[in-house]
Amino acid sequence: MANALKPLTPLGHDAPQSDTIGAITITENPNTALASLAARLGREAEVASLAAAAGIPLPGPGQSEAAATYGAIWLGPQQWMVEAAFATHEDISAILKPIFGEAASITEQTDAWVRFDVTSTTLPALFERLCSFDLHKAGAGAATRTVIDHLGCYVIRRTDTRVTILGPRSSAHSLHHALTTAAKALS
Amino acid sequence: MSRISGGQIDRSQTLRFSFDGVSYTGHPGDTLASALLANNVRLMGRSFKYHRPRGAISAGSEEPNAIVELRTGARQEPNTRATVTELFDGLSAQSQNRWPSLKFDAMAINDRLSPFFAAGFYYKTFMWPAAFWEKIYEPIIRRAAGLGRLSKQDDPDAYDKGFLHCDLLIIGAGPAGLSAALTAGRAGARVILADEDFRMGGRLNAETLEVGGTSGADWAAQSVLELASLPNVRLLPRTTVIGAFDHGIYSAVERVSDHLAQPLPGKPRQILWRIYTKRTILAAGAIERPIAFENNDRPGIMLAGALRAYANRWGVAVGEQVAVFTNNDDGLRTVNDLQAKGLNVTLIDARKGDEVIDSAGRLGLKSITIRRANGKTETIHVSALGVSGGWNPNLNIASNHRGRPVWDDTIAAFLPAPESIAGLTCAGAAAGAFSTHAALTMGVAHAIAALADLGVTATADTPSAEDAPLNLTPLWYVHSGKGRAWVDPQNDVTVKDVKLAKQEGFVSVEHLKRYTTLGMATDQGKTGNVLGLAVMAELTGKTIPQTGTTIYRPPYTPVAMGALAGRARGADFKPTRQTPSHKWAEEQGAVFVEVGYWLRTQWLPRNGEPTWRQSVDREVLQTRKSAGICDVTTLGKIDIQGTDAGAFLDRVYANNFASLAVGKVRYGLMLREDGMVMDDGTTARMGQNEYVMTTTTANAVPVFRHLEYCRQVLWPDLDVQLISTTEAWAQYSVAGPNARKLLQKLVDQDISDAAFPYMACGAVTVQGSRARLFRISFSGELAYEIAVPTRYGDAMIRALVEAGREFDAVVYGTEALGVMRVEKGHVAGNELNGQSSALNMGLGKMVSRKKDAIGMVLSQREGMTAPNGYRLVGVKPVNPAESLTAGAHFLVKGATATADNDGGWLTSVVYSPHLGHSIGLGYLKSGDNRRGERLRSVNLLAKTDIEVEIVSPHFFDPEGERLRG
Amino acid sequence: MIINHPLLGPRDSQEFIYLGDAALIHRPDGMAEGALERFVDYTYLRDNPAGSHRELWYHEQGDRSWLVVTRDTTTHEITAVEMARDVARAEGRSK
Amino acid sequence: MRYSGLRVIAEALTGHKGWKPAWRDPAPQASYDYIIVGGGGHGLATAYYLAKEFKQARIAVLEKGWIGGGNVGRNTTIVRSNYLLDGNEPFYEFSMKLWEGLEQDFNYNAMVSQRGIINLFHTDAQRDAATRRGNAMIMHGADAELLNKEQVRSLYPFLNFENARFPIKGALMQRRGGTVRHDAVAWGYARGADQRGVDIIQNCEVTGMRIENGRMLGVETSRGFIGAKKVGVAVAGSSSKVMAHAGMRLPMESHVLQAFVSEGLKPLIDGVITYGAGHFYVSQSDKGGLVFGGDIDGYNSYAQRGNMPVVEDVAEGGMSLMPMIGRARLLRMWGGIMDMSMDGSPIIDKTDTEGLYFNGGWCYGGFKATPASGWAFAHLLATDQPHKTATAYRFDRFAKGLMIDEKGQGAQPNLH
Repeated sequence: MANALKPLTPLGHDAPQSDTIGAITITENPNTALASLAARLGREAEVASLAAAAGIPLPGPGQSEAAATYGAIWLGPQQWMVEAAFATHEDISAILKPIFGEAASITEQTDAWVRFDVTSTTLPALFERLCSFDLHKAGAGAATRTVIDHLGCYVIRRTDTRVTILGPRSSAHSLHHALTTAAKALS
Repeated sequence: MSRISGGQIDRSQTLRFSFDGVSYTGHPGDTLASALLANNVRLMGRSFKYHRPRGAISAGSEEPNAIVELRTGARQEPNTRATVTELFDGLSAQSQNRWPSLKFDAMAINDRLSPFFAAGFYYKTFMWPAAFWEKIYEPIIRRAAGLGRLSKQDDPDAYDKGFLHCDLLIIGAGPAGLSAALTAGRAGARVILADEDFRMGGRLNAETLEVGGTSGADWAAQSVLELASLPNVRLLPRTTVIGAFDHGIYSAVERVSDHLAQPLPGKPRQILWRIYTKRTILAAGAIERPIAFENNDRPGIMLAGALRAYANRWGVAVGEQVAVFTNNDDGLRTVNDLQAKGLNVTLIDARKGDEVIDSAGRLGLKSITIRRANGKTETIHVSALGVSGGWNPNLNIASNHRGRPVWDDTIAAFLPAPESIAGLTCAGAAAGAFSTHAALTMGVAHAIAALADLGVTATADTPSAEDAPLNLTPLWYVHSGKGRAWVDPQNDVTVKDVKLAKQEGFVSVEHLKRYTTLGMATDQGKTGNVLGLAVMAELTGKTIPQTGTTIYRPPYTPVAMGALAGRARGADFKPTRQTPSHKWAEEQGAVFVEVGYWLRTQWLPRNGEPTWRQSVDREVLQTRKSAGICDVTTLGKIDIQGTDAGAFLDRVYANNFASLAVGKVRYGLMLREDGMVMDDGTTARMGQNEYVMTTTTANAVPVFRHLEYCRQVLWPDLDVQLISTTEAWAQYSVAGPNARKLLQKLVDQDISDAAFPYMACGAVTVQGSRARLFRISFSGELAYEIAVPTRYGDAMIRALVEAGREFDAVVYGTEALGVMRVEKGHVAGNELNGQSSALNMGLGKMVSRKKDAIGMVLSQREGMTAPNGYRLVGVKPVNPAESLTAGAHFLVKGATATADNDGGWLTSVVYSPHLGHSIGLGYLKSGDNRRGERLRSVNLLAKTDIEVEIVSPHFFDPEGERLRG
Repeated sequence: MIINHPLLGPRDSQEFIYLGDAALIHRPDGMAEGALERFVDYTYLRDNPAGSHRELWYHEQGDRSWLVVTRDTTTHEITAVEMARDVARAEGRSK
Repeated sequence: MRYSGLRVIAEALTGHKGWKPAWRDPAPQASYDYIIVGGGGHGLATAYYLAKEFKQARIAVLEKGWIGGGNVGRNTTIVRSNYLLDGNEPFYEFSMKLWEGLEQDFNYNAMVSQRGIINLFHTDAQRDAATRRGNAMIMHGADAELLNKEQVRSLYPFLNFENARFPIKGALMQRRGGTVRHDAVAWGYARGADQRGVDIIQNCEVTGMRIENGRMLGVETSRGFIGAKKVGVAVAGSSSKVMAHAGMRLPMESHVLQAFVSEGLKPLIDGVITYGAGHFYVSQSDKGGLVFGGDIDGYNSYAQRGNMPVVEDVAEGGMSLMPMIGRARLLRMWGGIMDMSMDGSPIIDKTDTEGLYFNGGWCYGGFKATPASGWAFAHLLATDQPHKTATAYRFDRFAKGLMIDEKGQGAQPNLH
């Protein structure tokens, strides 16, 4: 539906911010819609098959997975964060609810998070200065929640050279400061 | 010039530096100590108590004497060891704890008066008159005490933290550490090799010994090159592992920039690494110990191994005429190496009965007196004396978990207790294996064993090296005249002090330490502890292990506070949370206030409002008169779904929730299991199995944690799912008589009282975009809370302000919010203090006893239901011109201000522009029976005492007609 | 400390919040006879052993699971980590 | 032997030959009237006051290791009486008054130094709470002042007033607060008790309690059975272990609290400073070390050692409050085991076993409480009546809903 209200990115701009520091690029990415998906008690199998039918991957603990339309990140036991393009899925929970009916609890999460995509050929060296998530070991698909400068964040290894960080939206500036400071210390 | 040939310094480059204002030169590879010695400077400091002249006794981090103030200005670093300070061009250092100068220190008078300053003397005097302690004695003591000076300026450098993971951590890059690293590295394991020195190799750099047919130093250099070429090996020079913590976590400090004049732009001064490892090999070598004899503390008297190290590694001769006093064969190495360098060396071998019994030289060693086995004494002129009483395995880290070291008679030293730290083994000199051959083979063997545990196979390849025994015959201190023989040089603890401690019953090693301050100096007794223990053992006729052991706590060497704090300082101490209206509010010149990590608008001054009160009064009056808008996004929002969500709420809230209809909101009171109020807020039923709970801003996280606990631990089979949506929605309160008119301009659906009555909730659209609407009120006005996805929050506040223009609506901040809630008698933070029950808050009736909700049972305890307990009351000054103070206490008229008469206190106070005077909420004993009573509100801190009247907490619209309007 | 999460493997304990003795699983029935006495005991008294201790930890900065960790309070050695929900069920908790 | 300046001079001139042991090293007798279990500050103070103030005899103190080796020897040496609640403040003020006369009383210089303590506040709510507390303190006969930002600045100009994440708004000051040389407190009480005939028996661990039909007969120890009419247990940190010998479960958990000292520095900080926006408090010892601490590690522990997260948390607080300490170095850290009680307040009470008395649950408050705790426990042991300042420290306060919860955290020990 046409939207009268003009959105702002988490860093408070009309357009996403991108910083390149040495070999590291940190880009704000507001183009993903997010919703949490949690299986209702006793309906886990049903949720699995409905998800499969709808092309929604349900990765295991510590993992993320991308499919054609949807991607997903494991949040906790029987709970996932479903990703889709914001342009087509702004009202993502309204789209997902009919798929799962009463078999799952679905909650919009899109604007609860700031998403930074970090690209670099030296990601492990950067993350050594940020958190205890060991990117030397964690290959593409690995995803976890951990702490970066006192902030609880999801770190998702998309590829060898690209990581997505989901952090609390209200602290977008603090998180951005932490990321750029670490990048500068390495450059 | 006492530079001699050889050494691992780059003579092609010259570095300029200064000490106490005098300029000198040195070379890359020098430490401050080696460069000073190369310039014939032996006097580097003064001792703590007696201000005795002191020079370096070691060539490592165990140094107790040669500590200086390094750098100047804001970067000044007190108590810095010259022996491990890597020389850089422009280095500037000052001696410390002396006045007026190092050579002429007035405080050296203490040395003359030393008999009066025996161990523990201060416990026995300075008691009369009592008042003199703070006024006279202590200020003098404090001024005299302390070592170096802090600049009192903010540290200008940045510090980083980091996290490393490995299979095998090796601490120390001497022969054992290097051979272990080569073995594990070649086998493909993830290895971290850390060494505190800027040049890896350990003692090999200080010796003339051969490894695999080449010089030890060259073998070390080649090994480091090979390790650097292995992608699975991480070399950390200039890195001190400071302690072993639980489950294979080690903490290490990397000195990234301390060898530079100042850090490069963007770079930290140091990095605190948290290392997660599966196995650890401690190969930290051994620390030589002295033999105590009279005046054994003069500049020029050193540990024999250090004297050798300065000659071999740094090409420095501390003197032409040198003596060596040893009780073991390692001391003989010093004799041989120095003679090979062309120095004239006298050997005093204690094993032959020869002893050094005294020394002379006011500011530096001039001569020593020797007593030969045959009893003859002679005095010889020397400017350097090397002393070796044996070597103590450097087991520091291995005892961090309080595992007691075990005594070994063959080396007369403590060995690390086996299994003292899970996953850690000790190799080489740290394990008491002193020959190079033993160190190399042990390093290899421990690496193979550690990797075998991890299922990795490694192969042994050990180079050849010397395997000479130590041949030590213990000698701890020389029995001779009346003079003082130093055990702990920095703290000036002498053999006499140990004797006195024994005489007064401070025999336990912990008592000895605390009474004499033995081992409490900046070197933490690395050189002196075992010696002190040995002296006590001899005095008590016990063995050393019977007398006690010494274990070490982290950190291994002192650590800069900045490194432990990392980036978290100043404005970056904690993250900042911004509300969706932050950008707009900034443009309006809003005043912000910290609420937890949040920054909230406190008030919005308009031009011509010189005081905050005027702004807040306007915001309140205008809201009550027309309409006001407030960002309430910071309240916690928790999405609760599932077929048992209603039953779940009925257990976590004290009041009834089962009956809440879809599309309705209800106020909920949450108790802790101990019956006190934990939190409050509203919960809206958005659908059959879908609720949205709001919490106070402060308790959003604890409440969420509590709900997860309830659903996972207490009632695991309830079908309930939770997720926080606090940040997903930008939520604004719109309050006041015109609130509906204002909102209706933006909301596409009918929000008339009929269509959207008080306490209704539901999904709506704002000019087409998704939103949630709740008809709830904190202000007591007709009010709504409207929520839109956060990215639209900025646009929404602008839209609301625009829509409100025709009503002259205001945006109000937390101050006005507070005024209006006190006017309505709503409890908030100051009342929700964790010490108050529902009954205290006047909400006792909300606690249903018909269901088993958390906190219900214990809230019924006699002490919490006593009629004379605290009750929430409203308070107003009898004289409207007088203002109340939060925190003031209640007294009845005529009562003295004593605890027995204390009636309670004012929790919250505001100025009510609506009533035109100050009002407050308070907790008053038996408060609900005391309406209309006149009491005094007394603030003894500000010496105010005003008459107040106790009234209903509901100052404004008690019947609540306005919010239903 | 390192807590070996049953689903996520070894995690730094800094990601967790500690609550206390896992006996807290056994919340008494508030409607039963003698509930007050049982609640006083449940809420306030602890074995507080020097040795093996079963305790509740919450993975707040992780997957938000409550865990039952068996840890020696004298050495900090951890010998077992279980999902609290499974333990609670196994010990008779349900709705 | 009496200590004095003259004595020190005389001994100095005669080679310190005359100094006698500070306390005897007696073998345990078959039985005593009073056995105090625990040779820490509280146990030694109890024995001292039992003998001196309550004129009791046949007293022994049993210590499993060396006296003063528990929390009295591993704390941050702060003394203060700036408590809020009626159950606590009279007791801690009584303790403060005893500190003020202690050294002359037991003839030992424990360096009681009242250089003042400030508790900083950073929000209006904290200021309101400080006002409430300050008034309560004065009403209980203690001293308190509310300082504004500029008054704080004039005392400690090096605090972070600019560019602070949580700006300093003011402080609650107690000028009579300060520090005491902690080891000397144990030694002074031990010496004073010993001089009054108390047997201080070290390396004597209590391994059991002999109780017959509800009556205490004595204690089994590593040095054999020792009979006693009354047994007082003051073993903070090990309370649950020892009271388990009497079949008791206690309302407390044992937690590790780390403390820290920096290298010696020339004078920087005169009094005690407590940060209101982070876990950090600091003072400077007469020897020159910055003595500081923060929060407990937060998990049950008897290990007397902690982990890095708390160390880093404390350092972050310190650097945020006083950025000048970045180049000061942490020299040593240690851990003490606290009895963390269910409401953050202690217990000094009889038990259901006749002749068995308990003193514990001090949380962080143990050191500053030492004199009053000893006095009040001695009072209870000698008279079977609680001392008037300690009437609230009862076991049954939890059953009755009369908790003394200064922090309002409820029944979770690691939050107090």
